[in-house]
Amino acid sequence: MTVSELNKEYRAVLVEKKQLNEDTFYLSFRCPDIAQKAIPGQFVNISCSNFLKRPFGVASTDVANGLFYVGVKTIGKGTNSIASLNEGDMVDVLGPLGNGFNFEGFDSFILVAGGTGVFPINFASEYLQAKNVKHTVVQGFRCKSQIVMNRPEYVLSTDNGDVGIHGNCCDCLDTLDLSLYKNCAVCCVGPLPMMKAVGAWATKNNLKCFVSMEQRMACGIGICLVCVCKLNAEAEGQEFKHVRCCKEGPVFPYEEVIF
Amino acid sequence: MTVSELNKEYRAVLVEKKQLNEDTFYLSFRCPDIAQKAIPGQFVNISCSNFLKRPFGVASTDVANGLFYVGVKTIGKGTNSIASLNEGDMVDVLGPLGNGFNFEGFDSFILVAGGTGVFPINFASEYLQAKNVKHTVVQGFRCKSQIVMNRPEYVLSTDNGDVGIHGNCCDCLDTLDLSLYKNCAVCCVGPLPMMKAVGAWATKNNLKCFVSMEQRMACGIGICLVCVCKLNAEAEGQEFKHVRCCKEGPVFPYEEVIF
Amino acid sequence: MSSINVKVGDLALNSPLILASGTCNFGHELSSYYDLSILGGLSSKGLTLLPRLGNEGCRVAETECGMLNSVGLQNPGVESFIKNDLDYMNTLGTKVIINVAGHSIEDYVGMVSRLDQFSSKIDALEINLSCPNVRAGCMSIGSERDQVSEVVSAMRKLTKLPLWIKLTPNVTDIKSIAYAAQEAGADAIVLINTLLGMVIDIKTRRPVLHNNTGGYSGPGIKPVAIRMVAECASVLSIPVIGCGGVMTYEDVIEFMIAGASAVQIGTGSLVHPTLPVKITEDLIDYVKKNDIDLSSLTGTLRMW
Amino acid sequence: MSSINVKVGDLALNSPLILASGTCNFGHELSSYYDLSILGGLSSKGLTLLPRLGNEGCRVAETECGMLNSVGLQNPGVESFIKNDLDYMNTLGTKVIINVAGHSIEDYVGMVSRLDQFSSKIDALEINLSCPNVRAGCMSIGSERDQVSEVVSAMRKLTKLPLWIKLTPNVTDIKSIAYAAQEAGADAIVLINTLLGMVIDIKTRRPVLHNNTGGYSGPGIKPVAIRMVAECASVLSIPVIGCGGVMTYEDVIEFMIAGASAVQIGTGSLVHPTLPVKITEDLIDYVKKNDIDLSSLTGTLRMW
Ligand SMILES: Cc1cc2nc3c(=O)[nH]c(=O)nc-3n(C[C@H](O)[C@H](O)[C@H](O)COP(=O)(O)OP(=O)(O)OC[C@H]3O[C@@H](n4cnc5c(N)ncnc54)[C@H](O)[C@@H]3O)c2cc1C
Ligand SMILES: Cc1cc2nc3c(=O)[nH]c(=O)nc-3n(C[C@H](O)[C@H](O)[C@H](O)COP(=O)(O)OP(=O)(O)OC[C@H]3O[C@@H](n4cnc5c(N)ncnc54)[C@H](O)[C@@H]3O)c2cc1C
Ligand SMILES: Cc1cc2nc3c(=O)[nH]c(=O)nc-3n(C[C@H](O)[C@H](O)[C@H](O)COP(=O)(O)O)c2cc1C
Ligand SMILES: Cc1cc2nc3c(=O)[nH]c(=O)nc-3n(C[C@H](O)[C@H](O)[C@H](O)COP(=O)(O)O)c2cc1C
Ligand code: FES
Ligand code: FES
Repeated sequence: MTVSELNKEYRAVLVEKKQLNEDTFYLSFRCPDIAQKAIPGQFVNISCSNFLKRPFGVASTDVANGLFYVGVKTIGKGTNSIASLNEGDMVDVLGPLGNGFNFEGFDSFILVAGGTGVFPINFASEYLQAKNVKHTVVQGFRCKSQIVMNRPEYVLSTDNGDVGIHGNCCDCLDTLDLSLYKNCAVCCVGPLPMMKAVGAWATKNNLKCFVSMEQRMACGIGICLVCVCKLNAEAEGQEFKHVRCCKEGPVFPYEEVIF
Repeated sequence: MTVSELNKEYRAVLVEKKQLNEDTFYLSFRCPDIAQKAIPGQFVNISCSNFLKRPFGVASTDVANGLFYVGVKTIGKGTNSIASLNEGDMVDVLGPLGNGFNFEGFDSFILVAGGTGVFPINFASEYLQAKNVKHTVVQGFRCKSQIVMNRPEYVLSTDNGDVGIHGNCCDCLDTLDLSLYKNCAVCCVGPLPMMKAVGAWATKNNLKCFVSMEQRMACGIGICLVCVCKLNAEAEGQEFKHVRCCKEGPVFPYEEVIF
Repeated sequence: MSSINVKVGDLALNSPLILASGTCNFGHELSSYYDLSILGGLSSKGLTLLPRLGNEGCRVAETECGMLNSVGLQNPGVESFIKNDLDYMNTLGTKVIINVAGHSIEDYVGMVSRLDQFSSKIDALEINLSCPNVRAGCMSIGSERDQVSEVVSAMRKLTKLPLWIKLTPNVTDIKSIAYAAQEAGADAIVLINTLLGMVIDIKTRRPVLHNNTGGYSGPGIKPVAIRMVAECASVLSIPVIGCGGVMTYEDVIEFMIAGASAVQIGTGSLVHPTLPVKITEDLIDYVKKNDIDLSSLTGTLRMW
Repeated sequence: MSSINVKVGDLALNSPLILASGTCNFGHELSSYYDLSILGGLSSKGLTLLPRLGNEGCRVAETECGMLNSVGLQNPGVESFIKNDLDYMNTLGTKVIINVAGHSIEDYVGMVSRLDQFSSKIDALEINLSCPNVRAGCMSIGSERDQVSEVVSAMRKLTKLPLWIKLTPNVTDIKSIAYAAQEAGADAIVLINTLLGMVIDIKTRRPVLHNNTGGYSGPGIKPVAIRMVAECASVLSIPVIGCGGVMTYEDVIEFMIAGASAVQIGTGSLVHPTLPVKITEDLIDYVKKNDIDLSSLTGTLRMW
C-alpha cells in the first residue's frame, strides 16, 4: 500500500449549514477524498463536543467541489454540538466507512426511507439517477412538518395523513405496480420497526431487501467490536453471530439480520 | 445578608486584549462589581480550557466602564487558552478574592515588582496615586525585552544591565534615599527569591514589608484548603501554621511567611 | 407530588443535595454565595481529635476530568470546632453532618463519644473510613472488612446519632465492606470518597503532590461511583448516599436511580461555588415537568 | 543517543508504544491507516480457547473523559486465530503480543501450551487476568493474589515465551498482586486494564450497557494507572508496562517516569486511529530536543 492509498483522519471545514426543520440540519464539509470515494450507504464519523465521534450516513457528494453532505437530527449533546457549528469551523472526520449498498446484479430499486434514513437514501437516489438506473423513492414521515429531502416524484406517506398516503411505508409500497420493476431490490434505511416491516413486505413479494443498521459506535473502523449486529449464522452451524456494524455493515441483507 | 450583597460567579466578556511582549498579554473584562470592589493585591479566578479556574492579580480597574484588567503570562495550557481568547468571548470569574494590601497606618510606600508581580503593583500604584499617597515603584526584569507595565518615573533594574540599574531589585532599593519615605512600608510581588530578598532588605532597614504569595489553587474562595502557605505561629505556641493563600492571603506580612 | 424532599433513614432532608466533606469547610465561605438552607445538608471538613496541620507543599494536581488533592485532613480539631463552628453550622438552616476521621479505632471512639454530647446540634455523623491522604487510619481501616465492623460496632454503642459510614472505592469488594458496616450498625453508607491517584510533572520528574499520591475527585470518577452505589444498594437494606463527580442535575438523578437516597457534591462546588443552586433549580424543574417526587427515583434502576 | 528504542526484559522494541489489546483487533484495519512497524508492538484482541460471541446488546457507553465497554471478549478462538491472523500479525513488522484470556486456570494453561507451539511467531504472551466483562475468570482470578500465583506458576512451566501479566486495577492492593505474579515467574506486569464502572440512562432508568457494568478506559483513568505503575515499579524487579488514558506523548513520558518500560495506548486509537503516529513523531522530537534515550526515563520518578 502506498502512502497515498492509506486511510486518513481528515480535518474538514464546514462549508454550509442549512436548517431543514425544527431539529434537522443539512451540512456540507470539504473533504475531496471522502467526496470522491463515498458510495451510498456508507457513513462518516465526525468529531463533536464529546469524547467519541458520531456516525452519519453520507447524504450526498459534490465531487467537483470536494464536498460531502450529511443530515443531522439533533437528539443529544453530540448532534447538538455539530448542529451548532458555524460555517468555517473544522471537524475531524473518518470516512467513508463501512459497506454501502451493493447495487450490482439488480436492474431496478425501490428505496425506502424513514427518519434520518432519508439522507443515505437521497444519496442512493442521486447515485442511481446519475447511472440512469430505474428506481423509486418511498418516504414515510410522522406528519407534514417532519418532511425533509422530499422531491415531487417521491411516493410519500404520513402517519396522520397530512400529505401523501395516510399510513406507513408499507401502505405506500402496496400502491406500487411491481410488474414495472424488473430484477428489483429494496433498500431501506429507517427506524428498526420500519426496516422490519419493509423487509417482511419485500420477502412476501419475493424481493431481495437490504437494510442499514444503527449501533452505538466507538471507533467506526472495526477495531473495538462494540458495535456488533446480531446476524443469523445457521449456515455456519451457529444460531447467530456478532458482526461489526461499522465494518461489515451498516448495510446487511434483511434476511440475515436478527431484529 | 441581602441577595444583592451575596458573592457571585460572574460571566464576563473580554473587552480588549493587548500583547505586551512575546508571552504576556493584557486583558480587560467587563464586570462592574469586580471593578468596583477590587483593591490592590486582590485577585480574580478565571475559567479556562482546563478543569479548574486560574488566579490572576487584578492589574487595574476602570470603574466608570465597569472593567477590570489582568496581565497574563502564558506558561501552560490554562494561561495559553486565556491568552488566545478573542474580544467578545465570555469567561466565568470569581472575584475580587483574598485580602489585598493593607495601606492603612502608613504614609509612604515602596512598591517592588518582578515577573507577573508588575500587574498587581501597577494597580497598587494607580490606587495610591489616586489618593495622592507618596510611593515609588521599583521593577526588576531579566532583560529589556521582558519589560512591561513600566513608566518613566519607575526605578528599573535588569539582570543584564540592558536598561536601568544593572542588578536586581535590592540594588535598586539601595539607591533610594530612605529618609524621604516617612512611616514607610514595602509591598513586594514577584518570584519567591525576590520577595525573600526584598523582605530581608526591608527588615534590615526597619521597614514593614508585605509580600504576595502564589500557591496552586482549586476553589480560590477558601473552601478546599489546598492552597495553604506556611506561616510562623510561634505566637500561638506552634512552630508553624497552614493558612489559606486564597482567603487569608495572598498578601502576608513578610516576617510571618516561612519561605 | 413533585417535591425534591428526601429521607435518609429517619432524617428528612429538603433536598437530596449535600455538600461533601472537605469541599465546603464549615459553611462560612459558601454562605456568602448563597443561602445554604436550600441544601439537604452540609458535611463538615473532616475532623480529628487533635488539630492537624495537614500535608506540606503542593496539595492539588489538576487532571483533564477532575483533580487530585492531598490536603491531609487539615482541621482545627474537634474541640476548636465545637467552640467555634458547630453553632455556626446550626444557623445555616440545613442538616448538620459532622465528618469524623481518625488514625485508630480509639480515635473514632473518642470523637464519637465527644460529639455525642452535642447530639442536639448534630443531625448525622459521617464516619470517614476513606481519606487516602493520611498515613494511618481512614483508608487503611476502610479497606478491611473486619476493621470496618469493629470500628462501626464500637461507635454504635456510643451514640444514637445516625452513623453514616463513608467508604473508600480503592477496594476489591465494596459490597462486602458496605455490608459489614450495615451489620455492625451503620445507618447509611456514603459512596464514594476519592480514588487514589498520582500525577507526575514530566519536567521535574516528581509527583505534583508533595504527598506523592492524592485523592482523585470530579467527573472522571463518576462511572466508578455509580457502579459502587448500584452494587451496594442492591445488597443493603440501609440507605446509600451517592458521591463522586456530580456536576449536573442529571448526575444527581443518575445516582438516585442507582440507589442513592441523597447525593453529595464536592469538586463541583470548587469549580463553581453556586453550582448547587443551579442543580437545585434544575431538580425542581425536573420533578415539576415529570410530576414526581424526587425520592421516588431511588433505586429504580432496572438491570439487564 | 536520542533514540526511542526500549527494552522490556530481553525483548527490544523500536518504540515504547504498543497498541493495547482489544483496541486494534489483529492489526488488519489499522494497517490501512499507517505503517504499524513504527510501533513497539501490537497486542491482539483477547483470545480464548473456544470462539466467543461476546455480550449481547449495547456494548459501549460514553463518559465525559472516556468510555465504558462491555464487549465480553468476543473473539474467534485461538485455533481460528492461529489459522487466520497469526501469520498476518507477523507481517506487520512489529512485535507480536498475544493477549490470552480464560475462565479458569485450565483455560489459561491450555491456551499457553497451544500458543507455545508457535513460539517463533510470538514475541510475548500477555495474560489477561483483568477483563471485567465476563462472568468467570479474568478479573476474578486477577483480584486474588493466590490465584494469580497459581495461574502464573502453571503457565511458567509451559513456555519460555515472555509472560506479561495484565492486572486489574479494581483491587485493594495492586502491589501485592503484582509481586505475587513476579514471584510466580512473570516476565513483566501490564498495568492497568479498565476500571469497573456503570453509566445509567436516566430516561430509561437502565444501565446503558446491557452487561450493566463495563470497563472504563480513556483519559479519566490515567491518574489511577500512573499511581499503580509507580507503586508497583517501586517494589518489582521485572519491567512494568503502563496503560490507561494515553492521548499524548507527555502521557507516555509520564508513564515511563513512573516506572514503565513500555506504554500501551488503547482508547486513544479508537478516538483517533492515527494518534500513535502523532505520538511517535512527538516522542522522536522530544528525545532529539532533550538529547536523551527515551529508555533512560524509565523509573526516574523522584518521590517526595
Ligand atoms: C451508521 C450510522 C449512520 C447514521 N446516520 C445518521 C444520519 O445520517 N443522520 C442522523 O441524524 N443520525 C444518524 N445516525 C445516528 C447518529 O449517529 C446519532 O443520532 C448520534 O450518534 C447521537 O449522538 P448524540 O450525542 O446527539 O446523542 P446522545 O443520545 O446524547 O448520545 C449518547 C450516545 O449514544 C450514541 N447514540 C445515540 N443514538 C444513536 C444511534 N441512533 N445510533 C448510534 N449511536 C447512537 C451516541 O453516539 C453516544 O455515544 C447514524 C448512526 C449510525 C450508527
Ligand atoms: C494569587 C495569584 C495571583 C496570580 N497573579 C498572576 C498574574 O497577575 N499574572 C499571571 O500571569 N499569573 C499570575 N498567577 C499565576 C497564574 O495563576 C499561573 O501562571 C497559572 O495558574 C498557570 O496556569 P497554566 O495552566 O497556564 O499552567 P500549568 O503549569 O499548565 O498549570 C498546571 C497547574 O499548576 C497551577 N499553577 C502553575 N503555576 C502556578 C502559579 N505560579 N501559581 C499558582 N498556580 C500555578 C495551575 O493553576 C494548574 O493547576 C497568579 C497566581 C496566584 C496564586
Ligand atoms: C479538596 C478536598 C478535600 C476533601 N476532604 C475530605 C474530608 O475531609 N473528608 C471526607 O470524608 N472526604 C473528603 N473529600 C472527599 C469528598 O468529600 C468526596 O467524597 C470526593 O471528592 C468525591 O466527590 P466529588 O467528585 O463530588 O468531589 C475531599 C475532597 C476534596 C476534593
Ligand atoms: C473496546 C475495548 C476492548 C478491550 N478488550 C481488551 C481485551 O480483549 N483484552 C485486554 O487485556 N484488554 C482489553 N481492553 C483494555 C485495554 O487493553 C486497556 O487496558 C484499557 O482500555 C486501558 O487503556 P486505555 O485507557 O488506553 O484504553 C479493552 C479496552 C477497550 C476500550
Ligand atoms: S465501532 Fe469499533 S468496531 Fe465498530
Ligand atoms: S484554593 Fe481552595 S482554599 Fe484556597
